[in-house]
Amino acid sequence: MQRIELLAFGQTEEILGAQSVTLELKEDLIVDELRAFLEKEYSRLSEINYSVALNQKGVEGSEKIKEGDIVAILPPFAGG
Amino acid sequence: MQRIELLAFGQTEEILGAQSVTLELKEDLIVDELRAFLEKEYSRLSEINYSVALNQKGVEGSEKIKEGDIVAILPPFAGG
Amino acid sequence: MKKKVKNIFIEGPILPEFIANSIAKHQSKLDIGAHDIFLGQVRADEIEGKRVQAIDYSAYNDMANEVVHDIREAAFEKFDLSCMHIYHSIGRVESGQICLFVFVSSAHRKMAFDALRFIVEEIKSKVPVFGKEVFEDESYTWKVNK
Amino acid sequence: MKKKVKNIFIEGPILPEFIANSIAKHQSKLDIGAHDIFLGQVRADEIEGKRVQAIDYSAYNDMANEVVHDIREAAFEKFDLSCMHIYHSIGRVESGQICLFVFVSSAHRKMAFDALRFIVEEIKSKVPVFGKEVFEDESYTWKVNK
Repeated sequence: MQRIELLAFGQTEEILGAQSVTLELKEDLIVDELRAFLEKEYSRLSEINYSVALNQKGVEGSEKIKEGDIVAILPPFAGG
Repeated sequence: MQRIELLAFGQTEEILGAQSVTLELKEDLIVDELRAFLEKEYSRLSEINYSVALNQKGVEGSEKIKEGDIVAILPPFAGG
Repeated sequence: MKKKVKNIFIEGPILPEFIANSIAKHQSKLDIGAHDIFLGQVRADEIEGKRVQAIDYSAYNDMANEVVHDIREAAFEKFDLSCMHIYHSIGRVESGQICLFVFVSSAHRKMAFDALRFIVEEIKSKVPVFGKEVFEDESYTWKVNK
Repeated sequence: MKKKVKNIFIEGPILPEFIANSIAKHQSKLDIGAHDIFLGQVRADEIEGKRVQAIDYSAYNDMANEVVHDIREAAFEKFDLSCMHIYHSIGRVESGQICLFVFVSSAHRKMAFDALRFIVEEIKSKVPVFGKEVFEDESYTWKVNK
């Protein structure tokens, strides 16, 4: 198992009810598995088009999450 | 014959030595004939890429000049 | 060596005086012939019968600044620019106020036009900034860029 | 009925405060989402070993205002714009100072980008404004737009 700190912003923060949560997850988890896990815990997440960033970079679903990574779930961008 | 008031600006004004000159020209003169006439009188005109405007509109060489028209010879544009 | 990552965020609206100041600072750069500026302004859109009063911006600040840094580097690589400045509001910006200021300068206009467009599109699609559209009755909806 | 032809000319340089003022005036227009601004700045180009100190602008004023009027009408026809403002300097503008200010506003950025570019290209090629590039020793050459 590994411990992951998950950051949330705007609408994802609202859905999680917190700016960050700490999760206990299996090792070698990929992003798509994280998404499935989160959408089970927080069903409203599946209604929005959020993306996942690892260490401040947007990543694909097949990317592996390692202990110590900074993981963020980002609601749709609205800059400008 | 017709009497034409010719306006000049910037470099064409400098070549003519005046902001405007009054010319006695034959009737039904076309713009290309005016140009030939001017370039004979003011040879430096042939060295620059000037254009001709009739009544504040740029015109082609085949356009006829009529008594009372406002004729202008315009040096290259340099706006902006 | 990696260049220092700048902070693009300004608390609240971007004021016209700030823009004027930024323009004035470029008058000592004598190789610049063309400036091109984009300003994003908050619209009082009507959404399901309610009018947007303000947008409350939040961001993943560190990532946003990193992403803008990369956009900046890419733009300097692609276009022959003298200067580039990018600012975004954070916090509440009322409708009619300015929330995004992108300013590029070049010797000639073509580069400035091409670069500005590139940068603005990149910002809209890649920078993690989030907006809560607040209505007159203080209810809200979440803004999504198209 | 034909709309009134506006005067685009400003004596001397266009000041940053003037631009700020113009931006500020648009904060009451709540349907605007995007402003795009072009500024032409006088470059201290080196020409045959001498450096440009200033450009002394003159114009066929009446024709210039008429031509800009037509450009304005064409742009409003082609693009969905909320506002459009065009100013050009007349007289002496030092290097580093601003001589052209074009300001378009629209609900969305695409229209603003397309319109600004169209207008600036039209101004450069069609408006009878003439420029004497004055060197440090007060000798000069005549500027030609490319």
